[in-house]
Amino acid sequence: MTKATYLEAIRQAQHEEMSRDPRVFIMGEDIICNVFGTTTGFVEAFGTERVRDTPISENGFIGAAAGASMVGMRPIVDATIASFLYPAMDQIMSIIAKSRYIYGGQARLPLVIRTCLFYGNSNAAQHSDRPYSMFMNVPGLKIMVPSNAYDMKGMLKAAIRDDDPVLCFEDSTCWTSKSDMPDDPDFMIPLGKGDIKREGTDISVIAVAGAVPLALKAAEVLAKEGISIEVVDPRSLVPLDKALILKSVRKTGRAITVDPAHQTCSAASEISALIVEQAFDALRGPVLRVATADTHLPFSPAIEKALYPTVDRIVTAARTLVGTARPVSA
Amino acid sequence: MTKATYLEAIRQAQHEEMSRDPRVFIMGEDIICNVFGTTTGFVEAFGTERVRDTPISENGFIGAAAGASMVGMRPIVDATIASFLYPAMDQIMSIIAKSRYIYGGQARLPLVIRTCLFYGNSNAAQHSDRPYSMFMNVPGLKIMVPSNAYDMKGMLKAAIRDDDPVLCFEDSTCWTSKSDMPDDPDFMIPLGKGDIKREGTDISVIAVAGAVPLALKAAEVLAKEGISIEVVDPRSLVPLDKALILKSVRKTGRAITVDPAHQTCSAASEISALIVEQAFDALRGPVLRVATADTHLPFSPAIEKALYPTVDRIVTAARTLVGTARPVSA
Amino acid sequence: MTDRPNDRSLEKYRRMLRIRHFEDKAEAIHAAGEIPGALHTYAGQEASGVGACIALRNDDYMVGTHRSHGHPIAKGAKLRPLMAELLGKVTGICKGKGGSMHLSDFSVGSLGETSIVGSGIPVAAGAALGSKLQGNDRVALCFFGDGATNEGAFHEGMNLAAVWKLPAIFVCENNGYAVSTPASAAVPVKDIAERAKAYAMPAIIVDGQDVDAVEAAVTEAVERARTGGGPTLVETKTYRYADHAVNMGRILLDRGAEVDEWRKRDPLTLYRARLLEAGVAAATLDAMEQEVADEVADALQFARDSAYPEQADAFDDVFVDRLPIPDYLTA
Amino acid sequence: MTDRPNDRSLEKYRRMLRIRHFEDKAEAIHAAGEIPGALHTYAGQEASGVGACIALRNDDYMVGTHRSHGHPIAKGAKLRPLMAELLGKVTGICKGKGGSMHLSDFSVGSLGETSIVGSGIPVAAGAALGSKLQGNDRVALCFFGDGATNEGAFHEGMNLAAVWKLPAIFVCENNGYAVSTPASAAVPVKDIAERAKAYAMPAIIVDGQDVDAVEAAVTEAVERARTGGGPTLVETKTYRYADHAVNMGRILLDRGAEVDEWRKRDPLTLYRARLLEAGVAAATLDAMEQEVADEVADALQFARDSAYPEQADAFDDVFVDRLPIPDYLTA
Ligand SMILES: Cc1ncc(C[n+]2csc(CCOP(=O)(O)OP(=O)(O)O)c2C)c(N)n1
Ligand SMILES: Cc1ncc(C[n+]2csc(CCOP(=O)(O)OP(=O)(O)O)c2C)c(N)n1
Ligand SMILES: [Mg+2]
Ligand SMILES: [Mg+2]
Repeated sequence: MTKATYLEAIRQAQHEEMSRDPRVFIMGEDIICNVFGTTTGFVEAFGTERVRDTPISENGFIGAAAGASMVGMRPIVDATIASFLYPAMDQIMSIIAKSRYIYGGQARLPLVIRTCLFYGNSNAAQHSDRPYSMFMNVPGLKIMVPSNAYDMKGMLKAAIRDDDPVLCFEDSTCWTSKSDMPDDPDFMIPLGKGDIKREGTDISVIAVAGAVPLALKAAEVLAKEGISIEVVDPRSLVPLDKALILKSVRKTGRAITVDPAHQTCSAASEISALIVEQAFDALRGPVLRVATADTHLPFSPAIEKALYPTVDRIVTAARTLVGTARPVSA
Repeated sequence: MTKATYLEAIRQAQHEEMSRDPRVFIMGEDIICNVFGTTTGFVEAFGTERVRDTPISENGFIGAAAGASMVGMRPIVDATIASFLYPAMDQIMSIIAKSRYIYGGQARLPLVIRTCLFYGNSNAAQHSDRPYSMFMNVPGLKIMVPSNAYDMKGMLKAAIRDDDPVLCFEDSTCWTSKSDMPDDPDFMIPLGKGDIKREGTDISVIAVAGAVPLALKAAEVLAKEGISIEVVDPRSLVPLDKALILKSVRKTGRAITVDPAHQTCSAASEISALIVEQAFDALRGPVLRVATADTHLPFSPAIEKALYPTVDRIVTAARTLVGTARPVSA
Repeated sequence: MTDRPNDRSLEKYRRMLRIRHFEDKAEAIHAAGEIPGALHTYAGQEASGVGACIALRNDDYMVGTHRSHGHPIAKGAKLRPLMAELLGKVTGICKGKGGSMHLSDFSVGSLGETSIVGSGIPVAAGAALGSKLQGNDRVALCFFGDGATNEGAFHEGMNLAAVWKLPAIFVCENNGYAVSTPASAAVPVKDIAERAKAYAMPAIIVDGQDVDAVEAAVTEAVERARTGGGPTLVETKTYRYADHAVNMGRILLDRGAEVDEWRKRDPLTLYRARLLEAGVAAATLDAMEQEVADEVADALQFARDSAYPEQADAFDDVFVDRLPIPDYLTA
Repeated sequence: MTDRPNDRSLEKYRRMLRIRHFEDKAEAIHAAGEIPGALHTYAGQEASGVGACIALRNDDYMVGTHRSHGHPIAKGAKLRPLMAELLGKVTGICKGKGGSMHLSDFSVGSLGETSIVGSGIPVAAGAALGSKLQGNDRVALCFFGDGATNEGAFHEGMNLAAVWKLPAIFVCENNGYAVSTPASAAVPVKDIAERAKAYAMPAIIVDGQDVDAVEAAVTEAVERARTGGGPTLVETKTYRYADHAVNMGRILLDRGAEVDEWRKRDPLTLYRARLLEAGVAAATLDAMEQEVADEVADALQFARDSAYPEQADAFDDVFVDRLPIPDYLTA
């Protein structure tokens, strides 16, 4: 057991799986120079055939990952920043999500597209997208949104071994957070299994990606006020661990969904809709959403930060829900 | 007052606005040959400069619409089928939705992107997308989903005169439905104003696009059983007439959201989440969703049709909600 | 070219016949309502598909388009599962989920016929990359139309193949039109082959009505690819007889006498004449035609006798594991 | 070329100086934490931007990239709103919403500096289409890098401009790298200019360190565009001195002595020598340099004195009408 950061967990998962399985290779823009540190030492270990810098052509190389996967390879694509998935949307939506289906199961597409949720650091609207919900609306793509290094490593290893396409969204606000790492080379966390990150009895807070650490901090604040928060981390959005979410809400009777994405048509909205549809009888109050305001993310740090979910906003929502709303502490 | 179909309404709206304003022009693939009948006679009326066939390059010509709009033109893009928006996602998401914002209001992008929701007719998964919800998740795009010819004409004219970018989703299941058309050349329905398509007292059915006619039929069936349905048609998804939806639900105390799109992260989910968040106190039961099953649309008509919302499914949901569930009639 | 008619020549003729007969039948039953959805026929372009695919090994890869009937047949696919697919039957090559635009038979190396214009090109580059990484010598061939070369996917796929020297062959079937838009109105170069220069890629222009010529051109490209020389763009100048899709209620584009002009150079007629000239007996060819007609009739019978998929099948093949079926479909 | 130094020559030098000084200051205060986010500097490429923009009329259009400081200054933008933007102030050219990657000043015809690689190219084609439809003679010039030419957006924008003969000028600033990736590893042709052949578009290769040469090349292209002759691709061979972005904590790519080699052909040094040679007094140039330094100091002071935007401003400029502000921000 040694500690590792979220970024290091990505590196380890990739390194271990590339060592284990020669069909696994990685490609993306500037991964040899290794901008974020998730491929350190890879060229030395695996050579430039299996560690490939690509031309700037997201639709081209993500489509090439699809083709390579169809003939027995297991590509990992590093698509850097989630906003760069838009140019590749055609291959993701029409080819990767649908090929297995339209060909009646003749194709398998074991590939992983990794990309980072790059927000909160004055990179302005064109670089700050958190677009996982749009991929949830189309069947055929598994989607993981781990919130800590441990989950990242276990899930990414599972994703690389998965026979279906997986989108891995890496929250940059979690990059430096650390976990203890198991030594087991087969350590894996299956996609589709959520995790109770903290048990509680009064309110279920279902939080996505970088919102999980915020929810945990909010839970601490609220504990001091006698409000007991259960923090539910779905970890993957497709498949979604509906049973875990519903069980928690049935226990607490109250729910808040927290999501760093824009609120409208977010994962938070989907989970709210699920709860009211399937656990209405257990609900003691509205399902509140704490998500990013439906405006673009501005460059100026003076006005960017407050648009995202914060500990305070979760605390306020929780107090409202248990009927103890008070002025928010600064 | 003369009757016109939904497709004819599109043609009329475009024709009137192009006649009225020389800045309006239209482009798209094969619009001169006029595949669906929405540009009949346009070349004769407006010439090939203003009625332009494009190379097959959705990102290119949708981006060109953005550029043309920035210099004072008012382009209408006919993007044929909604699945063809994916190749253009980069321009739609990063340029069209965000340019006004990232340049601090220096840009205006008065453009309309029209595209059809082409489903239910054995065109298989790559041609059957109904992807409006993914555009709802990104600020900066107005989105209209009219359900009848009257709304189509009034809203499309408003969209063409709007100074913001508008996506117009045209439900192919509504193509042949007819409405009486006002003669007023300035007949317009503002985006952001929903419509009560039928008043009722027991359940609010909030239906999107082609689901509205289904909801109206279901309401008739249910009326015979003494269940009174209010059919709410938001007509545009951005801006969304939240006040109208919430008012209806506060009146009836029950809600069903109906949407031809895949259920997960759909407009139906968003509206459910809105209702449970803001009208929980008025709710007498769960908010049910009737949407398309979260699988791809298969070619075979034997198994495609049942995946979409149907009158029966709405009827069943309504009966469940009022606690009178009975076997569904065939 | 075919001085001594051999099995290979006859096989080319047989595959072209198969495509033609298969589609004639499909068009007829589509008109009668037996095939749902749109039907984009390949009639007129058979030499392009067959000439290209015959230059491939069985284990080479091929990726195609919405105009998907000709390519898999050219690559050697059996007709029964293709016809069953058109009818939406569970015995179809795609279990009835793909239909007319997706007649892809993976068992013959056909990795997809995709109905989004241009979208097969990156996929083919990726299959070629797979071969390269696996160190085998399989090549990947991709068909697409003139219209598709205007898509960004074309550019990115070509560029990737060129910069990585992938074993890929890009076959542009230039039939002069994209739906109703003439290539001259959408492609600023006279020959699509010019576009290879943007990637320092060799290019060959070939008469797409001459199956031997196409075979020769593609063979050259395949050899280059197989021996590490990288990709080639092959432009086949060809023509589709029918409107963009058949039985649409109206004709999208009236091409007038042009169609008749092209019919004079029908690939099957041309090749039959060449075979006869080379000494093949007319009776041999007639018999072959009858065999093919029987094959098609058999395929149709098979398709008609087959069952439709069950509702639950709609939830299979999204992922490797079947999805749960929603309550409303089980109740 | 500049036999008789005129106002125009001096203006070119002034604009290059403005870019250099503006960025030197920006880099320093970025290092000190006064500018948030990433800073992509243009130092080394000034002759490319200024030579191209000086060939335009004031009312012509220009579209740029993430490397956005040089282009608007070259087109004539005032420095105060640009510097204020870098600091995220409400007086910034984008009201603090865009930042370093988006220093676009619409008042000088700059229609966007976009940080998604390649995405400006279709926009520029569209602006050119606007001119054509309006029947005016404004042209649209688009800057982009070598790396951007691998994007589908490049292909589609170029194709559209070519097939519609739009009044557009595409200026590829080939600085040899995309982040850490050398052009040779991503672009299979030696010269980007080759790519124009795919669109039957004329192309010019020019020394990007020589502002007069760039001006001449772009002037030729502008004249063609303005008189209905359609688009041109101009490739400026240039170099950026800094790493992809500055102050990143580590160097992404060590280019060794290459940087020093290029510095020997610094565009400002070269042009100063040419002006001196042509008879301009050193004192004139020194005075100009001082003026520019003062301008930059003034711009920084202005930026520092300016207020940050208010939270409510985050909801303005999504649409023409301001959005409502959510409760949690008003409470
Ligand atoms: C991305 C995309 N845009 C538009 C269409 C509609 N469409 C289908 S086929 C076609 C024409 C294709 O022309 P070409 O590539 O020349 O192939 P051909 O049909 O001539 O074989 C078009 C525009 C599509 N399927 N996909
Ligand atoms: C679509 C997209 N992919 C990747 C990036 C990340 N990125 C920013 S600049 C850049 C390199 C651009 O290279 P080039 O076009 O040569 O311009 P230069 O930076 O050299 O001026 C990359 C890869 C991006 N911003 N957008
Ligand atoms: Mg064609
Ligand atoms: Mg560069």
